[in-house]
Amino acid sequence: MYQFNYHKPSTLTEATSRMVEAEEGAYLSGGMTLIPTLKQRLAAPSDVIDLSGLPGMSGISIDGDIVSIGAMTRHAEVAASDAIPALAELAGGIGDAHVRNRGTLGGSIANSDPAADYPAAIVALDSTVRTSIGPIAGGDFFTGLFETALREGEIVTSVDFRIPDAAAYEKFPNPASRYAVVGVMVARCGDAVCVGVTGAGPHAFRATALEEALAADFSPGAVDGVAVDSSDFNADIHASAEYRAHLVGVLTKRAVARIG
Amino acid sequence: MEQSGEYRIAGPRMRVWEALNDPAVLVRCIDGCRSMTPVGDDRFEAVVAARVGPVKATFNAAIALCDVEPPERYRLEVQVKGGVAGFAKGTALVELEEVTTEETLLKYQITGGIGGKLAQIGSRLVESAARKLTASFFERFAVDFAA
Amino acid sequence: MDIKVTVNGTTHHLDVPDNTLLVDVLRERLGLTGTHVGCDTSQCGACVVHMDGTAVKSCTVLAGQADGAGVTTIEGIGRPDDLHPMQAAFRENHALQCGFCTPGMIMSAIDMVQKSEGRLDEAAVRDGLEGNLCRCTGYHNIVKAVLSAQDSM
Amino acid sequence: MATETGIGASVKRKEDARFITGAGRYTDDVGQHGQTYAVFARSPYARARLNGLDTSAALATDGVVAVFTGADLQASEVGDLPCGWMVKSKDGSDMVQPPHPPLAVSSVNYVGEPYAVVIGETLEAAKNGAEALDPDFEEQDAVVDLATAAEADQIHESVPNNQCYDWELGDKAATDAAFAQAHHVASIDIVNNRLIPNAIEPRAALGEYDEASGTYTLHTTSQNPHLERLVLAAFVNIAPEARLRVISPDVGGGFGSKIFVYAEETAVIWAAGQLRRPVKWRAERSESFLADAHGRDHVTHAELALAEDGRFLGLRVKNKANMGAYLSTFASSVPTYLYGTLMAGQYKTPAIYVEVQSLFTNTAPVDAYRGAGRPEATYVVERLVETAAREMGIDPAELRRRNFIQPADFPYETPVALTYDTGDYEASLDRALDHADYSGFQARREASEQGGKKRGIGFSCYIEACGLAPSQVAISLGAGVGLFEVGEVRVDVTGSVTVVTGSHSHGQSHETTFAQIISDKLGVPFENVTVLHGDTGRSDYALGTYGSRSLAVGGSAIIKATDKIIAKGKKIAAHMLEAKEDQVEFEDGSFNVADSNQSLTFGEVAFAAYVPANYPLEELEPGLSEKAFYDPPNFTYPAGAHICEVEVDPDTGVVTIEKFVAVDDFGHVINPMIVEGQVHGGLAQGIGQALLEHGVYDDTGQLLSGSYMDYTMPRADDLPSFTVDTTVTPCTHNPLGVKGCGEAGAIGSTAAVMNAVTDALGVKDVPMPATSETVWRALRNGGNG
Repeated sequence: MYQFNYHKPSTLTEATSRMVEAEEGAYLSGGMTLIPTLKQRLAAPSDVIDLSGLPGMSGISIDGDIVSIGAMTRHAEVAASDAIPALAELAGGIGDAHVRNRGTLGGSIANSDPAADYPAAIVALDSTVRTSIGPIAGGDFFTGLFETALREGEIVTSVDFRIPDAAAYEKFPNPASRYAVVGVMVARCGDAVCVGVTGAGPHAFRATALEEALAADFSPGAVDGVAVDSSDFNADIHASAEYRAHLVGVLTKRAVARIG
Repeated sequence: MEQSGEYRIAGPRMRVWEALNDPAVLVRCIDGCRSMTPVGDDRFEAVVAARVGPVKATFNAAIALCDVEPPERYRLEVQVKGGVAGFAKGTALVELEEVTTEETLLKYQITGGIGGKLAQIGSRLVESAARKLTASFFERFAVDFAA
Repeated sequence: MDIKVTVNGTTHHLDVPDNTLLVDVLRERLGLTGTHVGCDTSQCGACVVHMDGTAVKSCTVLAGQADGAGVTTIEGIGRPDDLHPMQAAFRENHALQCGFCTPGMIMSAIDMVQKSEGRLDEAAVRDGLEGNLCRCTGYHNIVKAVLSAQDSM
Repeated sequence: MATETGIGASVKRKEDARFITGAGRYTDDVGQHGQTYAVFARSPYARARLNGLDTSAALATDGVVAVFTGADLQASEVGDLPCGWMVKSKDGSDMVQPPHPPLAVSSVNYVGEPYAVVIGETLEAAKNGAEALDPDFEEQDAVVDLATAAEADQIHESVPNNQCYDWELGDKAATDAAFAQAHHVASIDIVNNRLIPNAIEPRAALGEYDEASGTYTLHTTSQNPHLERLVLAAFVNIAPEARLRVISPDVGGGFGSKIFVYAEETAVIWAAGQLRRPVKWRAERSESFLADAHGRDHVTHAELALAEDGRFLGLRVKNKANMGAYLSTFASSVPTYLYGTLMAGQYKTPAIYVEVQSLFTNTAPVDAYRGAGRPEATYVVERLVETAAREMGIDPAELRRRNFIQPADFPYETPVALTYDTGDYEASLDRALDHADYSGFQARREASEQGGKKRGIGFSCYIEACGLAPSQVAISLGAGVGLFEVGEVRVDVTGSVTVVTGSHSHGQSHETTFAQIISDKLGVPFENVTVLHGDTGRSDYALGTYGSRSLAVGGSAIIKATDKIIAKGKKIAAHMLEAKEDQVEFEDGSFNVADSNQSLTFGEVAFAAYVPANYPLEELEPGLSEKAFYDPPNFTYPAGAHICEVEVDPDTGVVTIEKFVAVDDFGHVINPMIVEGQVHGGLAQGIGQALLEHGVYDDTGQLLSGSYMDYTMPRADDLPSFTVDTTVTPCTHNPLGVKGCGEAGAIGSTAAVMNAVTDALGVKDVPMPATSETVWRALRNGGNG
């Protein structure tokens, strides 16, 4: 690691001003991506700003049909919560036990890794990302490969999820890293069906063609014959774009079957 | 890694060509490009701060224009030394077709690769990242040109 | 920067560079070399310790993040004549060969058993060991050891 | 003496007490006052000229102590890294060995090849210095594809066609004649995928130089410290052996990858001498991926000729083997003498002809990895036999049975240079079929089909030549060193025993197994036996651990030394009891005079050995310490039957191992618990090769599977619990009747898995690893793999 100054601010204002003051700042939440990157010397921030000292950033609360999860809430805590079972299942499948003990919701989505699990839920569940500046609709949050709607210095503080009538998350893990080769969250809210896909493209997205087919007929069979456009899908030594597109269909069917 | 594509740009071919040869335009259109300095005939040195997620590195790039046939085509050879991160290299064949006097079709074919630590630990991201950089360049170029 | 960590019950006030990792505090500053480093991408799990009662990869925790925390390492859970039940189960079931992954494996397994409230079956143990690589044992005996320690812990 | 701690007992390990409490002492745990830190600068290019290297900025970096380049080592007459096994081509010419300087001088030939080492007061300073180096690389086209490497650009000036050798074994004419008479010929084209060893402990080295005495001490992660010392002394020219001590303390797994002498420890020990300060290096995992010698990597065409009744008539194998960019320490022997010689397998194939072309590419050097050549040979033979069985409509177990070498045939001379001493292959197969419930397979397959899944079963009846020795054979085949082993038994004054072995334990449990042998033979309590290893300062020249040889060769040396102890003890006892030497017998830990009640305990004799009050010194020396060098007359031949049953999800291509049965014949077993553990680990690596692991280079020679993010290591949830059992036909030519068990799992299992996968899919071949996408594609392509 290169040298940097470590800060652990105790207020949101202090955190954002540290970032503004820094020559090049980096927020640290769980550190599951940032610390390995620093160790490889693939980033050289002048200042690392640890968000774990900020008050009120951690925990899960329910208000009516809204589940609010603090940005610093560890994956393990979400996995153990029964507020939204599909979300708990998703969180329980992230990385490994140690990653879940350290990694956070806010850190995961702010990073917008194309293969992270949480983004599937952000786009599939009617969610609102709350930040140091203001709310961002979950559907608008991911804008590109490792890119989000967050502005310079903006900090995710919590995410509100609307509790769906039913939802399920199906993941096809990368055999080596256990990131999602493809992850699909299917959620039903009344007549609406949302299909959030992660791992397949440069960022998480909703598969609208699948949603339309499932809105008309919520059954695994409805997925057959829906073409998944793989033109901008990721490809690596583990899975081609074509295979990823195929998995989107398979996992969607499985999620639908589990919802019943 | 190979990519190709085309963009329609509202403008006469000669003007598009000139823009594509203008370091000031290129600096604006290459994501993270901090400077581009001519170092000889059709040769430039650029400093680019590249960022892919948590990975941030500043690269020195040597750029050479080859087989220049104004205003139809050139080949851009880019060699990037990224220090500890490794290196990147690429060739872009850029061709301009006159659609009308006021519209130009820009076609590109890119081949490239990366090496060192970036390839070793980031192979899953190479394709997507390259696609993103390319798209970003031509989109910015189209916008910049229109402006 | 100054940090305070309580490791295996002893509190240490240390002045470390800001870019220090917890594993380096343990190995280099405190001489606790039972915690090992086997990779640089946070995957092998040889460096697992408990921080405030939870298993973490100490190669992916900054010293600053551990400031004020209680840390338990392999050296802190049992001695040769007074083994922790998980250590005893590893020995009893031949759940180690070269021993390099073993400290991290044992620390992970203890956390797993403590959090499972006795509900672990073979599949759950295999799933729970996802973050720990072993190249010697094929995991067969590690799984046996964890299941058997579940009854003795 | 059958006891709870003697031969045959599953004694709990002595080693465990330190490993489970964090008290193990691995190389990286060793530190010295005033030590400096080494960081290697490595090529990011697969092939480039190194036209210059500006070290000035690196030297000016804060905390940098020194920078050494390839040219510096050359100027100091540091020798090249040698390959220890000469292989000759068909035409009788010697293999071609390109120069292999520890640090590249004027060209680099694989990604990760070191070209400089930066020494810093801290690790961070050394890293900063390494980043400040300014090399002038001129990239060249890399040669990556093994299949076309012979026709590609020439990598090394001295190596035409990139060919190391073009080797053959067997009778070509007889084999061709056999094929001419064949009723059926089965053929396969297969690739044995490149593997990256990945011992969980990364390699490390700590070099020290003592100016006063001129001696060097190197702590390093070696499987054979004596060989390391020999190479550093004789080839690298560090210092004569007497002034060079190599210590391998606890070593965290090796699997072959830590047998070799590498650039890093060479540069570290040399630099320690230059700087007169300790120099420490520990590989980061990223470096291990690039610069540990890889394994396997063959492209093979093979054919089996069969008679109408399924008898094997002939086998023809044409293989290309990847050496990587340079010849690693034992690389040349792996695809030849450890491969071609195993092509008879367990079968009476009368005519065999094997050709192997070894080629250089711009990839990391390839050398022995768990099994070394024998897994590759087994993969050829057992995939081919299964293919033939399917093509001829004969049950695969039955086809093997028809061709097995029978117990009455031993000793059996194969057409490929080996003489098997003993075995009972049918016994292992029968036992394995029972465990696998082979007769119930069809019902299970139908059940799977009803659930929308595909199920397959696959066999592998492997044999290996191991217990690597004998020197006489090995040297006649090109080995540059002997392959014996040394054992020393020191009986202490109070009757406890210290054993010094030249074998090294890095997971194999020598401290326990060897103590069991001694306890059993001498009647000394198990806890009073201590086994020392891994230090050239403690034991005579020895050859270390590889090729499943520790017990068969190293254990036998100890037995030989123990026999000498008993003989000496008899002399002492005879003297003390005033009996004739030939009247003294040793049994259950006491020396007894025949036909009398006179008896001395082992402890009493030991004490007397060191208190020679009235010895006839001309005939009887004081002391009770003996050593022996053991060199066996033949290899040992463990063999066994592995059966794998898989289920395939056709929607995703995911393969799940439903059952894995391994029945192995290791001869006598000293500690069944430890032997089972060795098998488990081998199976995980063999299954890993079949389904998960792959060292992938892109076509420019960049390693794409260069971290645990992309190289799929088998994890706990990738593997099943294994069914492991043994049959016993004792080895006929070593005193313990043992054969060796370390590699069997990795040798036998891979073919069993792939035979099961191809059976489930109904295809002839699927390339390894059979990843989900590979399998999914094979299904979509309707059986053409």
